[in-house]
Amino acid sequence: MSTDIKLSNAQIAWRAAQDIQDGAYVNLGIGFPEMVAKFQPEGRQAIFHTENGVLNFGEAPAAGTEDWDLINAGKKAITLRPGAAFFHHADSFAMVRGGHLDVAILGAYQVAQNGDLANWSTGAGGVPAVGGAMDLVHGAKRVAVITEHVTKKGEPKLLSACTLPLTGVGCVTRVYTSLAVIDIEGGHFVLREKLPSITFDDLQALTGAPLHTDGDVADLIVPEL
Amino acid sequence: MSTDIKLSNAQIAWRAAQDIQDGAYVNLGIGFPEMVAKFQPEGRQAIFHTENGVLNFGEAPAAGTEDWDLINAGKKAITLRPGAAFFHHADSFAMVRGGHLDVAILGAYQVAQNGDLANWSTGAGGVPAVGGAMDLVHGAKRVAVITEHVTKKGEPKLLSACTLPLTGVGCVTRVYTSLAVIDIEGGHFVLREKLPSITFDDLQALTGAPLHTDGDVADLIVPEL
Amino acid sequence: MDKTISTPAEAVAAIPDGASVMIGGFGGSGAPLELIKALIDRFKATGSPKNLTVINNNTGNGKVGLAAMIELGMVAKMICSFPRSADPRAFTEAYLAGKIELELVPQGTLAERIRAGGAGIPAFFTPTSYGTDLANGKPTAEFDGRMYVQERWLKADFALVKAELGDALGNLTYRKAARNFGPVMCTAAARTIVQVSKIVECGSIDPEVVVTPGIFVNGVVEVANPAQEEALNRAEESWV
Amino acid sequence: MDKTISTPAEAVAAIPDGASVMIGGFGGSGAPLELIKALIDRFKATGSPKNLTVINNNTGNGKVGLAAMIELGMVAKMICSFPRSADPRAFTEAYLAGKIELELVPQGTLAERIRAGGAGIPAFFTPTSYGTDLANGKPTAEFDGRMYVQERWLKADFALVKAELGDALGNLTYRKAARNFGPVMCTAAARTIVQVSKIVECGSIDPEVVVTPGIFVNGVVEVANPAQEEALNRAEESWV
Repeated sequence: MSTDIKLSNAQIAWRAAQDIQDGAYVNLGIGFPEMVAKFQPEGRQAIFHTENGVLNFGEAPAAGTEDWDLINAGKKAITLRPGAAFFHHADSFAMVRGGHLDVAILGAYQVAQNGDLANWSTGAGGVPAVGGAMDLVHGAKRVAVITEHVTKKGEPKLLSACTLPLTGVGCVTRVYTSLAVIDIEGGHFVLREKLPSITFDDLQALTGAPLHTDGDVADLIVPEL
Repeated sequence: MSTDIKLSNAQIAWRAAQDIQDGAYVNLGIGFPEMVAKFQPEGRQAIFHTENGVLNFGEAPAAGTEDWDLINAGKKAITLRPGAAFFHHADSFAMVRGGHLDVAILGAYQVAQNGDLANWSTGAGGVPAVGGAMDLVHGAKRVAVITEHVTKKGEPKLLSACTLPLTGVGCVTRVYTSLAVIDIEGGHFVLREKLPSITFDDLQALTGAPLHTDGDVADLIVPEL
Repeated sequence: MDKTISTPAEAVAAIPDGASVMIGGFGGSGAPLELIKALIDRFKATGSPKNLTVINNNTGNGKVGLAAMIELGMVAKMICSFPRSADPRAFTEAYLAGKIELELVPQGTLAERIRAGGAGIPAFFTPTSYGTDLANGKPTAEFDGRMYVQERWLKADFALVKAELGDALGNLTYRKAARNFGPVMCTAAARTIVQVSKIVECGSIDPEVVVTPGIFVNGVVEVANPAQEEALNRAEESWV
Repeated sequence: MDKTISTPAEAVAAIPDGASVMIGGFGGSGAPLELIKALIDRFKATGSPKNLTVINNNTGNGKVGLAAMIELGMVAKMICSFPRSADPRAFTEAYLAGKIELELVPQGTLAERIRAGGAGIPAFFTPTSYGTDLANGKPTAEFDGRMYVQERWLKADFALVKAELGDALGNLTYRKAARNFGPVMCTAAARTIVQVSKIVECGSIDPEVVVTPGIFVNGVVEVANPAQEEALNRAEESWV
């Protein structure tokens, strides 16, 4: 059993980006998920939403040209694309909670086979912080997670039940990991794609709940990035 | 007992207008209450709100110059004053329900001594219509009524309890009638002003619940209009 | 992505019998008359759509717009606050004849229910209508010593809205008090169709002045110089 | 009526010990730094205001703005969604030392609770936080087969907000994403004080582009060229 060969964060983000349709309204969680925006397939243009009241923002400005009134939820400077709009925070979360976003892509500490997500608290004391994650998981039409398949200690992040405090119940429908693409259907993990270099059994051993299949499991093929 | 001498609608509206402070945010019900706007005392400028999304509107435009996208809740053409604002209907009623209006002045079929108001339905079949009245009575800091003291048939409109369907419970605090100015306090009608030409006893006879006094009853003096 | 649609007829083609339809406007101000006209023309030609549930503050005026839809028998139910107008005959006659159902909702509650529908709030509490006949059968609760009525969100299959400028992404501005129910209705329908006086290039509406961001809009059709209900009624026009 | 105030010091002079204060901004974007600075100067000179409950999305960054208020011990309780930042030491240390109370609220729920406070909605239902620790002790209800959490409105004694243009009636526009919590906070406080980059004549803000109508604003003070928290932190400024 080996996890020597696995996708980089950029490659996981690339794979997640392939499932975003042209014209989709998308919210990317702060940190790692923001990377998904870089890998939109040619000919497709998603419209990105940020919790703090901007639709249709673009890339980061050049260093030194930042306008600190124009930031994203991660407090990073952004730019606008043509057809952008500003709105206040209650309207922004009306978009989120009201089901107007097509996709939200979030990071995870743990994902359970019933779609439960834990991504806001390690339960270990310190200062708790939740931000917009609990809203996003109950708002977007499709809630996907991108994550390493296992923790830094090698423990499964995909589990039969989360042990950490939940962000949302039964909300995740697809997980893009460093080893596989897994759907959550009917309370099960359904394996859709895996790295050709890992066997089903090895992948199962790294996963904390049974992996089901439903037809062929495709090879997870991503470019060098 | 005589109601031969009584205030005209314009005079009732004039009296109500004297209690509106400079800078007050005011909603005037459609129809008769709209007349209050004409009688703002010299040196005072109220800011008028209309349910359909305008703050700080002014008088009607000259006939033939109407813009039918610029109307009030009564669907009459209006003009704007400097410092006006447009907003959508939910924001407009956030102003109403959220307690941001200083005064709402409404018409009435009946007012009860506990402040109950009936002004939306005669209960007689036909097509019921409520509009914004039920929102206004629970939103404005002060809800006042302007009305004839009695119905066209001579029956009291100020009652111990309303017999018509209610618009709101315990919401009215002052009633300006064609004969008197009456506060509602502690579940009672408290007479503040009456026409000098009518005696207390005659006024009581035209009123469907006891009139209380709390100190002097002033003369209700209004100009010819 | 381009949300523009060529004609009002095309814009309303997918509305089926039995649909719930939010129609913007407060009286004639903001009424999307050309979209309504296209719906009426379709009904006259095909018999559909009918049995509609229409959400609008009013019930039309005269013989054009929503009043014409009602007089033609396209509307099974109205959800509104004020079914009266200068010439309310279409609704009054249908209602008194038992041909149309009425759900009467206080105006602020109507606006807030629609806003809640768009914002993912299934229910909320309001002081409005407490203790009145319009609260009959609704849950009530006390907060901080005051009584409130629980109201449910309101959503629709379609929204037909009139705006002023629109771009291909569906970003909108409105004109004066014609804004009224438009912005909230755009948020609360499964499919929102907007007629605008002018379609402009993406980026030409300042992001600061967008009133309805395009995320709430599915289709935009240009209707230059839209008709005003008040003017049509003064000219005694009839679409019936 | 003229709502203009001459100086930030005068604008915040009436905020007493123990007040609840909504402070606009998302991180530094929209933070009313000059109003906060005036509050801090007053506290340093007089020892007041203290024991404040502050409502803000975050808890400050570095040693300026809200972080400085916390480090100086002016804040007894924070209601926020995300008490982290690039340099969160002020809050982290106070929190871990038990010197400050924290009410953690999901960001969308925070915005909606404030909006509800301003809109006269004492409680509403949201799917957010259902089944999580943050819903502990809150009523839940099922609507249309889905579970929701009941949340209460949030109001404050004061709101301190940063906007872009303002007039004497309190009409406001904002600048870019600095809008964030400003418009809803303006509606939810008993007294709303706004610093604007420029006070303009009544009538010079187009009624179509007013974001916050003046009915929600009590005082407007001009602060030309307002500071940016990010710039102050990069310059390692300290207000402590």
